[in-house]
Amino acid sequence: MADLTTTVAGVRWRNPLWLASGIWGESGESLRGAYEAGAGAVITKSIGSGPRPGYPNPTVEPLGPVGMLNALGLPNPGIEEYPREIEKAVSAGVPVIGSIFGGSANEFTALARAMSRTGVRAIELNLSCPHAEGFGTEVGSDPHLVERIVRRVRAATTLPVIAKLTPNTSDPGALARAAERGGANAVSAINTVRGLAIEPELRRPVLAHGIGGLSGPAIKPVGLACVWQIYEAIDLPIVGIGGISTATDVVEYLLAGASAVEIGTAVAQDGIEVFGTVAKALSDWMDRHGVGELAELIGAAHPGRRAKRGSPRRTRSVASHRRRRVSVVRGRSPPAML
Amino acid sequence: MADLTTTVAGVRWRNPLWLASGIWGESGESLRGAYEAGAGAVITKSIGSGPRPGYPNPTVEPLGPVGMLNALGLPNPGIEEYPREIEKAVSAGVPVIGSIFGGSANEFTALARAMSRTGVRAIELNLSCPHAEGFGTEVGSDPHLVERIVRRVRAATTLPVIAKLTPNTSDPGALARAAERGGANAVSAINTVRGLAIEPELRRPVLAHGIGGLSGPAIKPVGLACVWQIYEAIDLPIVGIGGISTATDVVEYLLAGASAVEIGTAVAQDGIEVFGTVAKALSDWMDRHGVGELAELIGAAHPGRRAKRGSPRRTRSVASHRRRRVSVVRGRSPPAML
Amino acid sequence: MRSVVPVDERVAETPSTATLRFDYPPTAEPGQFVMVWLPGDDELPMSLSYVEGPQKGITVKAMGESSARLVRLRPPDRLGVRGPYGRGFDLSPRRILVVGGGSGAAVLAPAAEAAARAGALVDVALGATTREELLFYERFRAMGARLFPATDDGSFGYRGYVSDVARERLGSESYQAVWTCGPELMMRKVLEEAERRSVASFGSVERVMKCALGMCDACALGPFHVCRDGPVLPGRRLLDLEEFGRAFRNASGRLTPFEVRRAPSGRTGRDRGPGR
Amino acid sequence: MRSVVPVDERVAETPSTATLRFDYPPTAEPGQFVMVWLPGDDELPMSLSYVEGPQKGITVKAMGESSARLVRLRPPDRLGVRGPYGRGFDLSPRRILVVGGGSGAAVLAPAAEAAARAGALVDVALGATTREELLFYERFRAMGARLFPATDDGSFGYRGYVSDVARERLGSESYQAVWTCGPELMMRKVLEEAERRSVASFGSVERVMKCALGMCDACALGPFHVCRDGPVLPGRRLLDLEEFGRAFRNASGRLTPFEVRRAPSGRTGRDRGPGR
Ligand SMILES: Cc1cc2nc3c(=O)[nH]c(=O)nc-3n(C[C@H](O)[C@H](O)[C@H](O)COP(=O)(O)OP(=O)(O)OC[C@H]3O[C@@H](n4cnc5c(N)ncnc54)[C@H](O)[C@@H]3O)c2cc1C
Ligand SMILES: Cc1cc2nc3c(=O)[nH]c(=O)nc-3n(C[C@H](O)[C@H](O)[C@H](O)COP(=O)(O)OP(=O)(O)OC[C@H]3O[C@@H](n4cnc5c(N)ncnc54)[C@H](O)[C@@H]3O)c2cc1C
Ligand SMILES: Cc1cc2nc3c(=O)[nH]c(=O)nc-3n(C[C@H](O)[C@H](O)[C@H](O)COP(=O)(O)O)c2cc1C
Ligand SMILES: Cc1cc2nc3c(=O)[nH]c(=O)nc-3n(C[C@H](O)[C@H](O)[C@H](O)COP(=O)(O)O)c2cc1C
Ligand code: FES
Ligand code: FES
Repeated sequence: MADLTTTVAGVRWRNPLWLASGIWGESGESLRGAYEAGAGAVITKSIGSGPRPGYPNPTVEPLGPVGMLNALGLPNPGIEEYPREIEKAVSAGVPVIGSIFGGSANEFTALARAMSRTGVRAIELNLSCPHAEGFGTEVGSDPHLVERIVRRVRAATTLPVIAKLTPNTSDPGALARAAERGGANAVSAINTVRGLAIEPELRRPVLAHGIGGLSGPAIKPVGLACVWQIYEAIDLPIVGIGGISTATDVVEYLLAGASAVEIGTAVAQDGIEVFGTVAKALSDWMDRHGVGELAELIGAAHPGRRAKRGSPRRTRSVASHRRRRVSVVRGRSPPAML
Repeated sequence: MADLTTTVAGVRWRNPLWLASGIWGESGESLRGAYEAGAGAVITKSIGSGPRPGYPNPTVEPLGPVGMLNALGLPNPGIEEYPREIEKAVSAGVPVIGSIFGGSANEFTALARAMSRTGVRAIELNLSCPHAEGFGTEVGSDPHLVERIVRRVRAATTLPVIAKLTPNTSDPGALARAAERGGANAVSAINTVRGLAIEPELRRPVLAHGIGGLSGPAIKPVGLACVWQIYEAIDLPIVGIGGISTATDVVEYLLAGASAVEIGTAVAQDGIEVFGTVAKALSDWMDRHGVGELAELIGAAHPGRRAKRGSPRRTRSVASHRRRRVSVVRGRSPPAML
Repeated sequence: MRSVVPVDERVAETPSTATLRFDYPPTAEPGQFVMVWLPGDDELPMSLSYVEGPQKGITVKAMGESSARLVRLRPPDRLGVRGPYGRGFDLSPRRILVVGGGSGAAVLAPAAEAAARAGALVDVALGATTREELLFYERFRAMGARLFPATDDGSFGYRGYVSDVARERLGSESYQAVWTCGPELMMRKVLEEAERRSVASFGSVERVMKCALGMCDACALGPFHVCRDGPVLPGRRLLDLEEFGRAFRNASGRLTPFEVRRAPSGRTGRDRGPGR
Repeated sequence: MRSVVPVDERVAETPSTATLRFDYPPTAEPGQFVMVWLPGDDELPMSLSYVEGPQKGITVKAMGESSARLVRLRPPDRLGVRGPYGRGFDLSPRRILVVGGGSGAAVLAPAAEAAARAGALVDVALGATTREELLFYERFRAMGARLFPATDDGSFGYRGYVSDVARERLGSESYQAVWTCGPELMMRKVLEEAERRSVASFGSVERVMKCALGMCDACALGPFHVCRDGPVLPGRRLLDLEEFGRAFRNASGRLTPFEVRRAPSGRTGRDRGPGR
């Protein structure tokens, strides 16, 4: 039987399949239910300073095999109320990761402090909120802000800090380096991809908020590319997210460089049983392929890593990696353009 | 019968359904074939300074209902050779748009000059090439470079210039404003979304180049969101691209703010007949909905535009639009976060 | 994945309630619901009050702003519809007591109709504030059900709570199943009585809904997600839940007690919180 | 949408050619091709030389670096496979002349087999440089075809061009169809002769392939995309194309003349350009 445990941010987790933030994340019973269904860890809904009802409906638009769009608007009961829900899960022994969001480094810091007192094992920073000081873009698309927020939070808590990065950027590696500089213990990627649906008959966006976030199968390639680029850019463990619903999806993320993954939208399609099913299928896959532990897979699709298979984490510089990848994968000199 | 003509960049086109760059774009016969199949205009493969074989195979990975990934590596015969192919289409009366790519403003300018002598009706700038002076990101993700390239090209040709923007950015509106400042006559969006596929059995990326570009149904919401944001940001006509394969897809893009669209990946699924089929279906849709001309649809999902339906293009400021959108769509004060 | 359909027909059922019929071909079962988008306004979960054939129907009671706007729609106004979602009633019992309060009859009627057509004997305890608010009285009659009406003001049938009528029925005859939908306090009483007498009982419950896909957790009720595991849930399970009949999660996810309003007349008001 | 499969079996067919069998269940027709990924190296279009049942086969001739590596694979080496793509042969004619040169027999054999099984009389003009390079000689025999071999060096059968054998056949008997695959100059001669005699003719052609999905234009040949409209195309249409037999688009899309090499012995070399 393959060993599914994984170490991320200094913590050992029973398996690498985590419940993504925003899914089954409002009630303590649900968090517990997801863990009982087989998740390796459960991440709370992103919690802010006060209660927020979120946007009016429609907040979700199913897009069939492509996935779905949502703009829930970060509904949450607020950091004062929510610890009651966490308590229900934590008291049952569930490893909970607390997700927080804010509009400034100060807000994140205060939230992290409060969250640290709830019994969670780690804190995930949801950096995908509009930048209060900027113009429409997300807090998390500005490397300076990312670094600042992570550094402040890092100083405010003794818990491991996971920075959750956005795919809506030209350079995921730069954001990851910012998080690493700020002192993050791990990064997770990706949050949803900016998207829109319009109802032609009604001549208006479907979601009440207009622009929303795309998740599900459509974004699996996007998440994989981000994880790949982040793995080439930093040395922290990576939690891969986006469009995961099967064991081979998980293996792809592991090979791209993830040490664990989060599953969100697949819960809509396959129910919470997806955790148990995928855990079993992953273990079977590993047995069938003679893989004893996850470390053999993590990052193994990177040419540098392929060359020294078995080592838990490469230490060579990014640049030497890049060179090596090109020559190993392509076997000829690299063309200059995409 | 609905009028399908549309005016983009000062040119009137017989319909808004254009062949996207990189599809049926290497041979003059193919360009002509696409026009005969019903396209309103045909865009050439992106042409560079010299011949390029592109990346080795695999260059394409089909992803089923989600779409596909490609990293062809901009194969093209080069600007000296390629005019022969354009000539075959232009001499048959086909409205050709010449796509060019380069690594610097100088290269773009030289290419634009040469392209201007081939009989094309407009030039599309493919700004999605790695930034020679930067670190891994695309030329087109830097607003300053976009502005500089567009301005130089604008000065080098009398033809209309269409700046093709990338979705791999935190702020599509900022890129569009840069293109507008540079003097573009229109913008088109989107190019492919950064993506990756990994083969779990072989523990390596499928595409020889590793990272590729996602296209097809998966990116329709992404393209719509970019067009929406660009429409809110600038006053130039917009050519919408991404995941279009049906008449209602086209209507959604028109409503989001596009004056024309480009169709790429759908050609793989539905054949080149997609142009004729969609043109007919679009015309039927308009008849059924009492829409006489495209101007009635363009941007009509924007609340500001909805309020003054019938006017060809709004003139109010972006800020007033934003305010208005919020109040009209949501009917209450705007929550602060996504 | 969402259809926009014109309202084909509107039937005023009671002063506060109207049925809207529209073409929506996906097959559905009695007890399932759809998400109904009133463009430019909210999207609300609505049980299908007509489930058979391509023309479906919903029966809406004006409660808040959005449901009031919905009730006022007229052909050919348009609706967005997605679904059906959730799980409906087990239609196999042959002797059924249906207990409906207020707009609860909307979801019970098509289920009772299907059961009756399959040969079940159906008794219906139907409650409302006043005579003209009794929903689907004629419809239940037309399917051959025996009716036991109750009104708060005594304008028709028993004067008082429909749960009292239900208790009386359960004492007088032996039923294989009790189905109920209405204010949660009413449902709790009915389900308790049924369970006490070992009659299988099912309640159709409401919670705030956003995704209707079993992911956002808005509709969490104990270990259940009403949008996916419900809306019809076994009384046995519901009665185990401390929240049931007492509290719901509001739009921010905060557990919020139902307020029970008492009208000046002294009649029981409705729960604040998810509809009915 | 891509399968990675182990090679189940390798059969050395000639000194330069081997057949690789692998499990790949999608149904295919004779004449269709798959894209074969040699991991870490190229992905090449390969006709299916065995199309029936779940175990498919390709028969590869070592031409350049990638095909040479492919020929050297052994069970359980793995391949990536996607497809099948393109259009195959019309199997309805009852009297067929098959003209194969070099690895061209790979695509002709399964088509001839299917036609013969359906009752067609099949004659096969099979050419190669030398006796031991004659591909699928025994396989054609086993399906009941009459064989008319030709070798450049005269080591077996007619000494000279297989196109000459085809001309002789077309003069001696009346065929309903001619199928050919091989070097394009050879095919051009065969198709011209067939058309001159008003025999329906079809050639399986090769062009550079990248997407195999009819979009990237790499395989453009006049108005056709070989990956989608072909690889089997009517001789009548092929002969109209100035490029056919003369030029192909290289990987950059540039129209490039085929080079015709002459070996010291004087025998016709193969086209440079897409395979065979
Ligand atoms: C499965 C299900 C089936 C239903 N079937 C019917 C039916 O057949 N007929 C009928 O008349 N009603 C039905 N309802 C109730 C209906 O969805 C609305 O709750 C009701 O119409 C009141 O909505 P409102 O916005 O007008 O009222 P308001 O007074 O504005 O809302 C009443 C309260 O309910 C909450 N609420 C209600 N609906 C939602 C929602 N979708 N999202 C967020 N919060 C909400 C609000 O938080 C508020 O506290 C059903 C509800 C559910 C969950
Ligand atoms: C539809 C089709 C079916 C085929 N079926 C068979 C078959 O059954 N058996 C067989 O042995 N061969 C077949 N081929 C030929 C095969 O795909 C290769 O062209 C051949 O094996 C030589 O490849 P190479 O890289 O080893 O040779 P090289 O000498 O490196 O290439 C020869 C030339 O062909 C071009 N070329 C060939 N293939 C490609 C490609 N995929 N992409 C880009 N350029 C290419 C190159 O530009 C070069 O000029 C088929 C080709 C096509 C198009
Ligand atoms: C309905 C929904 C709600 C979400 N809410 C949050 C959230 O509160 N905080 C957060 O960081 N991410 C949130 N996300 C993003 C997910 O955690 C995840 O990053 C994304 O959906 C991609 O994964 P998937 O394709 O498996 O769904 C939400 C996603 C969905 C679909
Ligand atoms: C095979 C392929 C090749 C492409 N080549 C180019 C190119 O040369 N230049 C360019 O600007 N865009 C190129 N694109 C991007 C398309 O023009 C288009 O922007 C993108 O595919 C999204 O549209 P779609 O979803 O309709 O395919 C290419 C896309 C594909 C799939
Ligand atoms: S409404 Fe989202 S989980 Fe039920
Ligand atoms: S190989 Fe791409 S069009 Fe044929």
